[in-house]
Amino acid sequence: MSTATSAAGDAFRESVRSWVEANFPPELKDQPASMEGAGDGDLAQALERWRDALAGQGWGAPTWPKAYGGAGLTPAEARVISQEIGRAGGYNPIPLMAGMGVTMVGPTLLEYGTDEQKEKHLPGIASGKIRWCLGLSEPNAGSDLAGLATKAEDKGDHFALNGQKIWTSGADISQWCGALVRTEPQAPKRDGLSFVLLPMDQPGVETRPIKLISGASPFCETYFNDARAEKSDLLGPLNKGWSVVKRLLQHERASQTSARGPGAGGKSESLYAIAKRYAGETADGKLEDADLRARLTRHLMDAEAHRLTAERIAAEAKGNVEVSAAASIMKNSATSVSQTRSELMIELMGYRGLGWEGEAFRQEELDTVREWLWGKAISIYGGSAEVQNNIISKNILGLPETTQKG
Amino acid sequence: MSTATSAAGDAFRESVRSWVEANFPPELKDQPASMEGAGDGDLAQALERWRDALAGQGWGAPTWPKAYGGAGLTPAEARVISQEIGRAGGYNPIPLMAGMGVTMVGPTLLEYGTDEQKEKHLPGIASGKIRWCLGLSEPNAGSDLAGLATKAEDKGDHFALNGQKIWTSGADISQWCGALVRTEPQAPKRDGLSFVLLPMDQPGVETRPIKLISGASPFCETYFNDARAEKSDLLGPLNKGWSVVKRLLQHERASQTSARGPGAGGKSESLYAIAKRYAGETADGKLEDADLRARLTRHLMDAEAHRLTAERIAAEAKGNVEVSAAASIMKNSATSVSQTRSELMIELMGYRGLGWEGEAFRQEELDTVREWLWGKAISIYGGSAEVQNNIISKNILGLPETTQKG
Amino acid sequence: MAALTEEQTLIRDQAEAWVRDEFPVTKFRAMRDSKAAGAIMGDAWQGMVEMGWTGILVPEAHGGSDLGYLTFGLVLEALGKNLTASPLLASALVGASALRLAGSEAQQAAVLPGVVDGSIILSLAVDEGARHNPAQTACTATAQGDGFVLKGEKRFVLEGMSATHFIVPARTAGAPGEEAGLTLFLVAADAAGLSRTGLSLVDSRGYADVTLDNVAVGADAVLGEVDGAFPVLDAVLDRARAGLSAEMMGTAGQAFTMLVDYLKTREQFGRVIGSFQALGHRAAQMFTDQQLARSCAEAALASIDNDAPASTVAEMASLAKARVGDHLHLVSRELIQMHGGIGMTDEYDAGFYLKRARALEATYGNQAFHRERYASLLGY
Amino acid sequence: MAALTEEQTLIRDQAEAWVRDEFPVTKFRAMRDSKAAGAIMGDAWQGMVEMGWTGILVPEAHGGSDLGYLTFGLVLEALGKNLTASPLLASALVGASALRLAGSEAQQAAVLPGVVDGSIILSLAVDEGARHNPAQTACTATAQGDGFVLKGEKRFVLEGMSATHFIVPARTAGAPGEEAGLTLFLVAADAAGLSRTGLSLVDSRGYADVTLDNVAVGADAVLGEVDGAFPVLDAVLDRARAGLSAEMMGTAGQAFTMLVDYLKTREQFGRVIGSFQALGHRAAQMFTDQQLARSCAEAALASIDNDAPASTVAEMASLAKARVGDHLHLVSRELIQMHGGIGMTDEYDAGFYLKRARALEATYGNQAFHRERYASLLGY
Repeated sequence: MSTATSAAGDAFRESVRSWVEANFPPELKDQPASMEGAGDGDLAQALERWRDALAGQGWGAPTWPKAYGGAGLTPAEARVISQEIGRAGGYNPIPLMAGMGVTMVGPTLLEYGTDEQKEKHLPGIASGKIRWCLGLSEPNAGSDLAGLATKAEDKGDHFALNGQKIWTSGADISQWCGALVRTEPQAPKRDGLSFVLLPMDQPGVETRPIKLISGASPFCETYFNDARAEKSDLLGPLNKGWSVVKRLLQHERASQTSARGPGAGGKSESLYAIAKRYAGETADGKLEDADLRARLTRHLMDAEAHRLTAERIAAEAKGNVEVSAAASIMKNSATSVSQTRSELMIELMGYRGLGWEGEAFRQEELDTVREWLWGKAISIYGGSAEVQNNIISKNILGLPETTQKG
Repeated sequence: MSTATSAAGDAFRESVRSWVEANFPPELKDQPASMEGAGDGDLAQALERWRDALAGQGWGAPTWPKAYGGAGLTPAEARVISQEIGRAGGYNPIPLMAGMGVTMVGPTLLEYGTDEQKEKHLPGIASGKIRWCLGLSEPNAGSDLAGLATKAEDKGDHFALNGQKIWTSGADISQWCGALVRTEPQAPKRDGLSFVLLPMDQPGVETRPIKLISGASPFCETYFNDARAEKSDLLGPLNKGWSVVKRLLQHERASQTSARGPGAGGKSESLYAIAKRYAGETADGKLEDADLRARLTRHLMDAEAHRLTAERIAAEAKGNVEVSAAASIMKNSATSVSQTRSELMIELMGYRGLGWEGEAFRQEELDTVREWLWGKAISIYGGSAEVQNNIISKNILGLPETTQKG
Repeated sequence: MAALTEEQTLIRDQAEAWVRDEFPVTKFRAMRDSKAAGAIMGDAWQGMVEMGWTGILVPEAHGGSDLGYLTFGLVLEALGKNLTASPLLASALVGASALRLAGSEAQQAAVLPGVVDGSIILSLAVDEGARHNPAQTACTATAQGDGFVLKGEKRFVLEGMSATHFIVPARTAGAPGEEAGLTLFLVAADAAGLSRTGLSLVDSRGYADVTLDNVAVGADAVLGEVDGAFPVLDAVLDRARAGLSAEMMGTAGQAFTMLVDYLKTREQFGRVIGSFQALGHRAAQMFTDQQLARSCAEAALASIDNDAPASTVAEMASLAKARVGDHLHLVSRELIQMHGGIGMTDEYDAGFYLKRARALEATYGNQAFHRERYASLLGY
Repeated sequence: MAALTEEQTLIRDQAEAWVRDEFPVTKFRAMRDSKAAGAIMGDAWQGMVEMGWTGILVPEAHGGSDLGYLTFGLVLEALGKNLTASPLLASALVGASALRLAGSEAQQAAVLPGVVDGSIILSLAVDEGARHNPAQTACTATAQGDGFVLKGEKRFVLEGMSATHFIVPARTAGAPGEEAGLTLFLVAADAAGLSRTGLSLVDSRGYADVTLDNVAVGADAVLGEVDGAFPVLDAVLDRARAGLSAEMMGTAGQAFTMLVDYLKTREQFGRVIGSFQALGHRAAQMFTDQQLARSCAEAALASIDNDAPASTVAEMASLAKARVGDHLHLVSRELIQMHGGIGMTDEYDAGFYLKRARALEATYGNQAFHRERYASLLGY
């Protein structure tokens, strides 16, 4: 259980720390991370400088090979970089700026891409200059990607894409898209799919933002009308897109198990303090609402159990960022912790937890409401809770195939 | 909502009351009901007198036709009889003495039986003199009765039965048995089954009591070795036993929805008093264990909701003992209330709720433990909770057929 | 549904047809998008008056039909289905109940006919904090001359922008936290010193914060006993809770219908998703829960109609509000989950039900409040 | 399982092999059927001593291996799988912990070697009522000459019939309910005035009621501080709770293995029942819960090995006991339900797990006790 830090590790940490001290723009200290980066002029410039400095070190995607814009470091070393940046009150903006690039497209390219594809696409991701979106779901294929209908017709040197994608996060601000498309209409459902990469800035691509129950959202509907994807941008073999995407989604699950957002982690440690503020406390310091208190305790225990499990899985994997079978468990556990926390927040705030807009409510109260509503998506996207349970029962427990083919 | 009692109804109640006053043996007052009747000599004699007196009125099965030992009364009148007997501190022993006769075999005979069959079998049931058991489940066919293997071979005037039944409640003390057997081995699973009646006292029938996790039980394994069932005792058409048994099981569910046993009803009203005795109370009279108290409240609300639902269903049916679609809902609700109550009892009693035997424990503590263990069967027998959920989703909600055929 | 009289069946069928034909959820959506002040759906209110619903709890002497709470519940359940927004519950149930239980004959004669014809809209301004807790009332009423001067803040008042009169519990004695010392006042919305601010909540209804800045009222503004209003306030609230439970059954019922319809039509993995057993079992459990919740709501309404003792009505009302609240919560969450992505979009109606569910839950005490109250009423 | 050292892996594998090969559940069944006094499984105890498990928490100076609580937990988890009955936890974990935390060097030297070689069997006699509540201790110890006289009743003492010595918290000051005023005593089972009665509980283990009828002990029987034992008693109990959580993980793990195996082999409706999605999802949820529960149990053991502050150990121990308790409860109930009728029969092993689960839950504080304690420790 003790983490004996090697002398070499200490030296690395020190070198990172002094680099961060020298390069982190002080005006970015404790600025909130947002998907669009800082909106304001000065901050935006500082953020760009910071991005370029990090990219210069290959620290946008530190575990990637140096040849592709990474730094060839170990996952443990990458964590040291994150920790030291966090220590300085900052964050690494590149994974956010690259959209789905660093977390999903990049790792999949490293595995399935040709050398040319890696050279063409990875440096742009690692530098945070090219933002990627993903075209996977369609209106009639949500949890069931094998039912996709978007077609890609072979036009010699390129494919012509026609169809509609949905839930393409950040499509309206992305430069590139990875899309799962049907290249062989006759083949059984999942056998005729291919994974192609295409630029978003072309006449055949249109995007329309989706308004959610929580308000505006990063999601879009994306329409392909003879959109062009080069043959050289086919990732993995023709008609084997299913395997590529399965891997892609494992990377997604792995990146989702940390229960960020309104869920567990630092914030939940003081949930009972918030509860006391809204619901009051008894003379002996207990939360006034005994029924709420009992449920709050169960939630805090679940949140702590989730946190300990994430630690344990990391320790067992001895630092390798292995996409493990644990991903489905952790996805569902993170979802449950996060959604329960939001529900408890709404409940304990009473009417103040039901404000939609207006000055009668504090900003954090309005944020809590939007987070609660948005949080309902966590058990739907990235493989719904039901899909994860199918995976656990079939792949982990080895229960026989259900009638479902997913 | 008001129950306007008619003048005729009042007169009927009065006549029942005076009959009960005249005929109920005072020594039976407030004696506990048990499946075997009173074990003691004097009480047993009184019980027999009481049984015969009731049977003489046709009140063993008051809604059955007079010709078959009933009294031709309405369900509402039958309830008046129960109420008046209860008022005198007694109970009607005939339904217990007849085993599965009054509640299940009888109603099914009335619907499917020939006149001869009704004449032959119903009076014995209505008088409480013939106890019936049922041979349905088999070791390899629990929830799935269509998978039965016990064969009945056509021997001209009779069938020869071979196979093993399980969960034949009271088989070792019953005189007759209704059994679901395979008469057409080639037919698809549920098409080749027939329902036959046979006497238990014959060389081809052997029974072996089953010990349960709660100790001794009324259940048996029953072995047929060329057991004889007369052709004239085939109930319903040949190879149509499935329909007969479906109806039989609906009658079973209907009789199980009252959440008797360790479950809801009178006893649960003082659950919190028991809890206070074991777990203590605070200065302001609240149950000391706040977490338990919160769960106790949910349980008491569920129990009350169940009770109100039973009342509502009865009111909506305007007194008809219709075997309704509500049976599956009420079965699962009753089960849940009953099992939760037992779990709470065990929890609140602490170690005193874990005694198996011995003088260190009060009898009601030991009873509570056995009831808790026995109660685990409630969600299994008479159509498991899962089977009821299948019925609700398919038959009531109209969801499409699952892959399952049950 | 309980065994209904012919009249009740008629009223229910009429209400259901009206809601289905005249007030589909698109009307609620239009009102939300227009951000209508007061959040009354235009012609809905006049229609309700015409159908006599505003008079269901008003004595015949004052122009009502006096048909009782179960009947009112049938209407509310129908309205809950398509989220029809109106002050019907606030005025014709809660307000009318307060007048009947606490008002003098003269006060009833002055107010109730207006409630029936819709010209008077009553609203009980009870909560002062974000969480329901009537005993915590801090708003004061100080005797002055023949009358009183009211000072305080009432928060999240239902239909607070459309109300013409507020029923205001205020403290004439005692301290916040005590049940004794409360008095009910009838205060006109246009009284000097009274101001209100509309609030925008997730369910797009017409809530308001109401400020009473030395509002002077006459002695005739007192409803019932001075200092002793808590029991009658609690009785009014129990009627409100029972009525709200009926509305919640309607909202939950429609959500469940949408859910089951979706399970029957949506295809994934080459099959209609309702054929997946895990979903089917969850639907079956929701249906079972619905039946249990319905019984509680109906029993609460019936206990009032049957003149059950106040403690019984209180038990039943808390049971109903808690049990129906849990049910609505379950169904509205599952509505989104089983719809998947589409359920998350604003274009689809599912989100309306989720949002309304939470607002309904918070109103007049949430589930935790009523479980605690139920335990206290039973004495443990 | 946590990242283990080579030595820990070896001990775990040895323990698992031993349990699997030498102590299948049939041995537990045989012990139950024989109603063996003290409920120790015959040759099991000697085997445990030989394998050195009794010394895992004993310093090397006193003949132990001092390998720590996580290592002990690995052994307990293996033993939990097949319900192997022995005084290992009571003596070599709880008893040894008490000696190490509270005993003087001389007391440790006198007792611990006997714990290691199995000749001394310790048991903490803490509970006096049916529910765990150490602060409620009423048993008194009155000073007399150099020593004390103990008077009181200890109930449901683990391994109470096989123990050679009891560790007895008794009140030297204060009143029941107060944490101050407790002192720990080491009392030989054959001391004059001590009597014990075996109890038959559902899990067929060796519990006893112990009566102390003016038992005189010398000053050297005091473990630790007079009047100030509560913190050390709590620390001992937290070690007991963490260890018990590991045993519970073993019991739950085996129950879950049986359940999954059954789902893979039992056929109904022409299909293996594990292919029914509703059952598959419930199994998936149990597996997820198992992973969360395991982390809590391991974190509690590790926090002790890592010398975390007492308050952290307390938090982790309560988290583990509550969370693992809920998990075991879920799995043992589902084990019966998914087996259907066969699971109800005494011939089948499922019932053993259900019964043992409830006894384990009740020991050293049930889930409700530890949720309450967790909330108090966090300060709300």
